[in-house]
Amino acid sequence: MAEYLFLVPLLPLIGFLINGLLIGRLPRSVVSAVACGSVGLSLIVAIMLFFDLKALPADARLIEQTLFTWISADILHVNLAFMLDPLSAIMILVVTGVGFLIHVYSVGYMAHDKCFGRYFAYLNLFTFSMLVLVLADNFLLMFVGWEGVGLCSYLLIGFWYEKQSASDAGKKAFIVNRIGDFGFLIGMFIIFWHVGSLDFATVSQNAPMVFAAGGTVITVACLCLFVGATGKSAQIPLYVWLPDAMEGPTPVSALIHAATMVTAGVYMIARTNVLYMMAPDALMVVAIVGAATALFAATIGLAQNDIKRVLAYSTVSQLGYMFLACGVAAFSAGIFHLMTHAFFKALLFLGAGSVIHAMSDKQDMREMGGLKKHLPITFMTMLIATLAISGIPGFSGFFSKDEILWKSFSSSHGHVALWVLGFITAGLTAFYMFRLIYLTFYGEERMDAETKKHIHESPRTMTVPLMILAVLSVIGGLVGMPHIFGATNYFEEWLHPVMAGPPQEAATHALASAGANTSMEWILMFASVALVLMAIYLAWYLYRKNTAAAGSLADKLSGARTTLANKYYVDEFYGAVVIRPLIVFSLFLWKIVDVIIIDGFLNGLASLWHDISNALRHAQSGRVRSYATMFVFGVILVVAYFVLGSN
Amino acid sequence: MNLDTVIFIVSAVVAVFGATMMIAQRNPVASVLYLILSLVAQAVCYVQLSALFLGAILVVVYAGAIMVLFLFVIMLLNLRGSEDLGQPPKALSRFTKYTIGILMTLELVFIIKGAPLKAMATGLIGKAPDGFGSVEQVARLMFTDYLYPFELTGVLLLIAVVGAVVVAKSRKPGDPEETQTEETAGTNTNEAGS
Amino acid sequence: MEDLFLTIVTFFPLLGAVVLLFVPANQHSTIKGTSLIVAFVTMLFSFWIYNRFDPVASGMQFEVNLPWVQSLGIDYHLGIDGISLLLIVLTTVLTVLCVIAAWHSVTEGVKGFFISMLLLTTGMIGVFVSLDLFLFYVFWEVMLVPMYFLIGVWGGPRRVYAAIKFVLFTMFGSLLMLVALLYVYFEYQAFAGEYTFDLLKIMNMPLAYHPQLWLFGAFALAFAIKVPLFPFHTWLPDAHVQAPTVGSVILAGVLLKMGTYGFLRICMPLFPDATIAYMPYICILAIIAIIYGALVSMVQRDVKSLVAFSSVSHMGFVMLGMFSLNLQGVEGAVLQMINHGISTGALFLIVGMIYERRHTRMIEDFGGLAKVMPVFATFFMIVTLSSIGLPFTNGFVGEFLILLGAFKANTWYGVLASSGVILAACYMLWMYQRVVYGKVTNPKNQNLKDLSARERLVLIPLVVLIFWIGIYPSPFLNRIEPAAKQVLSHVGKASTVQLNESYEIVDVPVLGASSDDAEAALAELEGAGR
Amino acid sequence: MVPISAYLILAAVLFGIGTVGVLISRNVIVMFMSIELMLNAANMVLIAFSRALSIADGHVIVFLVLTVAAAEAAVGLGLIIMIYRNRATINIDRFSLLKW
Repeated sequence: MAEYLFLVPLLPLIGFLINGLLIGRLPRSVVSAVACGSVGLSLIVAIMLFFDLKALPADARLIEQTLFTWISADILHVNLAFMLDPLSAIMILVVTGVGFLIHVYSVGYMAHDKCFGRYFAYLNLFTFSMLVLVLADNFLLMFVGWEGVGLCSYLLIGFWYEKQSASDAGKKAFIVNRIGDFGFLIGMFIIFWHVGSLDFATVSQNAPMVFAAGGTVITVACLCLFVGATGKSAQIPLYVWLPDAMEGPTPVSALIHAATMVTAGVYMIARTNVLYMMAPDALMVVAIVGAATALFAATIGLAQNDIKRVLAYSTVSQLGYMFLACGVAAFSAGIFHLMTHAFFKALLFLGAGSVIHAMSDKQDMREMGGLKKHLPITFMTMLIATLAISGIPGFSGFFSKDEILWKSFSSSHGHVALWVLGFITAGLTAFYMFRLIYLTFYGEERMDAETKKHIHESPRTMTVPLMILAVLSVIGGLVGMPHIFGATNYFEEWLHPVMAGPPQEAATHALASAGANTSMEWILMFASVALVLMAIYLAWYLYRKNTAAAGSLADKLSGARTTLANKYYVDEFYGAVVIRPLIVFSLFLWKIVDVIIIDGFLNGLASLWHDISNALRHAQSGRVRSYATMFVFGVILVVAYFVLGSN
Repeated sequence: MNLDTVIFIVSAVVAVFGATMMIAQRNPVASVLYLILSLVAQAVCYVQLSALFLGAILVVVYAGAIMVLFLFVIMLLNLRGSEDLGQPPKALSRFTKYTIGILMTLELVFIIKGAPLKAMATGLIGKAPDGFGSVEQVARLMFTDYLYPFELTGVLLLIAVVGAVVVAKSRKPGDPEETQTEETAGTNTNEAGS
Repeated sequence: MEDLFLTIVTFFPLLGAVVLLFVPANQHSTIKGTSLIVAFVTMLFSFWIYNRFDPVASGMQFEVNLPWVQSLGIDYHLGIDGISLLLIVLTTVLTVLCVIAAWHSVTEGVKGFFISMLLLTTGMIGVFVSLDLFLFYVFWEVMLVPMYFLIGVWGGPRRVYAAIKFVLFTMFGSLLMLVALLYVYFEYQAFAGEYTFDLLKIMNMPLAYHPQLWLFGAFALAFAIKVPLFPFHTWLPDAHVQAPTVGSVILAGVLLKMGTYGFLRICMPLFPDATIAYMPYICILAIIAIIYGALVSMVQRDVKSLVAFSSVSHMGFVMLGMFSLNLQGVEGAVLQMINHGISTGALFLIVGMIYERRHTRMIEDFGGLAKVMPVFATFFMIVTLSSIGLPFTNGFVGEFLILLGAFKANTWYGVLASSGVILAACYMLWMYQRVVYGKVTNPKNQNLKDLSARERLVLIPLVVLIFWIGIYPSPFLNRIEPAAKQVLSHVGKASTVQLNESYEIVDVPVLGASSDDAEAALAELEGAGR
Repeated sequence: MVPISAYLILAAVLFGIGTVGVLISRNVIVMFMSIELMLNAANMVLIAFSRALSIADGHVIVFLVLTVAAAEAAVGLGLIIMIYRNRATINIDRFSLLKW
């Protein structure tokens, strides 16, 4: 089975080629069959490979396949090679699994769109790129996937290109991602010129010999890579593109901007955990940025009215959690949250898509309400996802989020302050998610009559994926139960071979204080559950029970509310500080430096000669007498020369 | 001061006077007459230098024929010194031109003064050999040593004749001026030929 | 037989041009057909050469060395290595595409146009195959003439200004080059006792440090103008904007490469110490070019001048790669030359295609073309992505290698130059968005025809190359590597001998580039070799 | 006895006057005559030297010069006539077609 590894990314690529080259010539049924089929087949191959991998002994779980040499120049030698290890196995399952469901969902969602073929071509291309990203066995190939998903994100956000805001958002996403990629590139350069290779295996193996642990070089390298991650995974300060990315079709938001692409940064950090473990300062930055982003985005999420934007900020916030986990060296917890998040956030987006579908493409929650009875399946599945994301015990989100919170508290890289940030965020998350639920599904129906007429539950192709994802959102967490429940954390165990884990000294420390910590872990768990429940109550009180109170509260906090609704004016800040000056500077370069100074200098030189010649040409008056005068004068000079010279 | 010197001084003064008046005149006819005066004075100097033949030629051909040709042309064109000659030149440019002319003369004089003329004939003109400058002597040289240049001069004259005819010929055959011009050209050649 | 290969491929277009002379000027289709056949056959010849080229061997191949003007030591010396090979193939391929692209766009002076094209091809190939400095110079100048006519006769409204500017700039540079060339010529006579312009012989002549600086400067100025490096670039936007589409394609695709090729072929092997001494300055200029070109592109209103300024930026990358003086950088630079020829050539073709339809190139006149011309939009997208260096397109491989090399040469070079990657995305995507996305606001755009079969035929080979080089660049890199090694070994080898001597020469008046700088660069170079 | 330098100086003065005549005259015919005067000044020098050296070759040359002068006068006057016919002026400043 191992030799078929290349099929996993190849199948979606074939789907893309078929749909892309024959765009507009295939009937919709064929298009959707090709698109879903290719991803479905890829999923099947991925599952088979997963079991192959599982059959191997824990230490030898690695399947590699080299296709050909891609770039080679002197000592640089980059292969087009894929690598399947426990980490990438999880990723391909998530990508193909969630991807497949979203493809299926899209068949229903996009049924009425004119550019059906183009949509699925892009979606397949995205799946391909994402699979390349996670299966790459070296940095450069990962970068290929990295930029590839960025491209698809660009194309899909700007899918409805006739809408100015959509194409703007696509461009913004791509450029912000490029800024991150810039960091990734630099990080790659540093690593290459020190290690002499870009292969993950070689780098992991040689890094301890080459880099001084905690040294400047490795810290800078890791920080550069992290800049890449902040771009792709929408962390402070490069998160600004993700909320705008909601201009794309909703399944795209679910697939790219919730479940898969945005988690690439987390994956990358987990993949290079060996390096990060050698750079504690970099890890600290990761943790702080992650925690800060989690809180920051969650506060913005409180005041958004667009259903997708709430989810977008929620995604940013949850990604912050994952980075927090990575930052405290709990990489497997980060990946675990990545997986559960993929399930429930994809579900939330698809649910939101279903709502938007029903609402004739309206996204403002203030115009919704009371949809519960109209969209029962959507409501149920979304409620499950909401419970999961809020961290209600038993649901998948609870296990992963709790693990992160606990690790941020207990890990040798952790800190109480980080835990506090994560803890508050958990409360905020529950609040804004239930606000969403209450505003959308409960209360009076605030939509206009025309919209109301068209409200209908989505077709089967859309609801079935919702239900499957709902199931996964519930049970997905069971593979990674905390130790205190007495269960085995299969997930952590599975990932153990590829994770560097905390340094030896810290691990023993953790073991020694295990007894003391168990009670602490229980306490923290209860605390967060209690906070979540309180937040849910508050949401219920403000948006269900006593909506007037919400209004008066909003009035009291109008300043804060405006700030939040305007996302802390970060976009405006970037616009004023980066973009405007850059454009003005460019104009200056063009109009002043290029046209006036450089070209002006050259043209000035030319016209100087022109003027000189112009002055001189008057000597050529055409008058015989002046010619004769000059001639005689010349004769005088020549004669004088000889006369005086002879003396 | 012997007679030679007196004759030389007189003829030199007349030659210079004639030349000066020639360029100072506005009326071209007067200019021509002054030039003839100057040429005749020069011919006297030639004779003084025992160039009898050339002195004669100068008077006959130059003062006689060529200058008459000039006069013909002036009359043909009906110039009376009242033609539009444009703006008189500015004082500065006039001054420059005089300066240049004077400079040129001074330079030549300077050369003459500095030249080792005393080495030959002690700077004075002694007695000329017998028959020097006679028609016979000049003719003998011309038809022996200088035969080819002489013949070439003949060719040159022929070319000049043809050239003058072509140049002065009117392009428009029906032009009434044409015949007149051709006549002039014809006169030219005749005169030059003689 | 092998000896004849290069001569054939060089002079076949010239032969075609001569044949065209005898075709009556009003038989347009005969003229076009003949030139297409000639261009196509030339391309086949170049493929044949590519096929017969030994990728492993280092040194020159298909060498021909015949005396030309024996008394002056001028030889008809041709030969190619991997670098010239790829550039020749690029030239012939672009020529074929240009002939097809010009099929309908040229309506007046058809005969002169195609004769110019073919002459230009001979000039360009000649530059790439010459191993004799004099021959090189001759081809270098020959090429100017047809280009002058292409811009000046078939160009836009300000074509005469642009053409004269182009010629004056280039002539100014080549004049200095000629002087330096003669200096080298006489210097070699003093060294070896024979007069020769043979590059391979002169390469082995040691030159003192100080004259090297001057000579390098003179050659470098000629080449830098052609590239064009930052302060000498102002002819380029004018020339591009005014040139006909085909002229722009050839100009950007091949002519600019002559400059960088000259650096590699002449400056670096001949003046190794000067190369090391100048390296920081040229790298800094290259970085300025990268960022400057990108920033200025961003605010252009004319698509063509945007692409022209982006050329400045891209060629900055090439210069940076070459002067990072390590294998990655040089290989990347050579590959990037090819890439730039393909992507920018394709961009100019695309701009030409909409220009033919709308007779405007102003960005604001467009918008929403994706709706009316989906195929066009797709090609445009692919080429745009290649231009901004997306992985699996050709641009990425070159840029990555260059940046990797530059980073090795100096960390800050790498970092600053990498920012050009961000800016490239900004200006290209912004332009793409304004031209292709959005609603069709201008009614004139409502009924535009999508690309015809002929136009697709022009673009498809380029798109294929874009992906080929992007995904499987090994055939190209393998051919570049021995040649790049050769160039670098010249710089490296000579400098170990020469630099130690040059310590004695303490005053370096030209630049104040102390030998310390050179030493540091040398140390880095050795590091790279290790 | 008149020293030879006296003749030479006379010739120089005549030549200078001729030069000034060419430079300041606006009338083509006068200009032409000035040139003739300069020619004759040169002839005077030839004759003076001939006499001083007692070699008659100078005379022959002067004779040739006179012939050339005649030819020149013929062609020159022909030109003047043509110019006058075309432009109706003999002002030399009007004939500035060769400028720039």
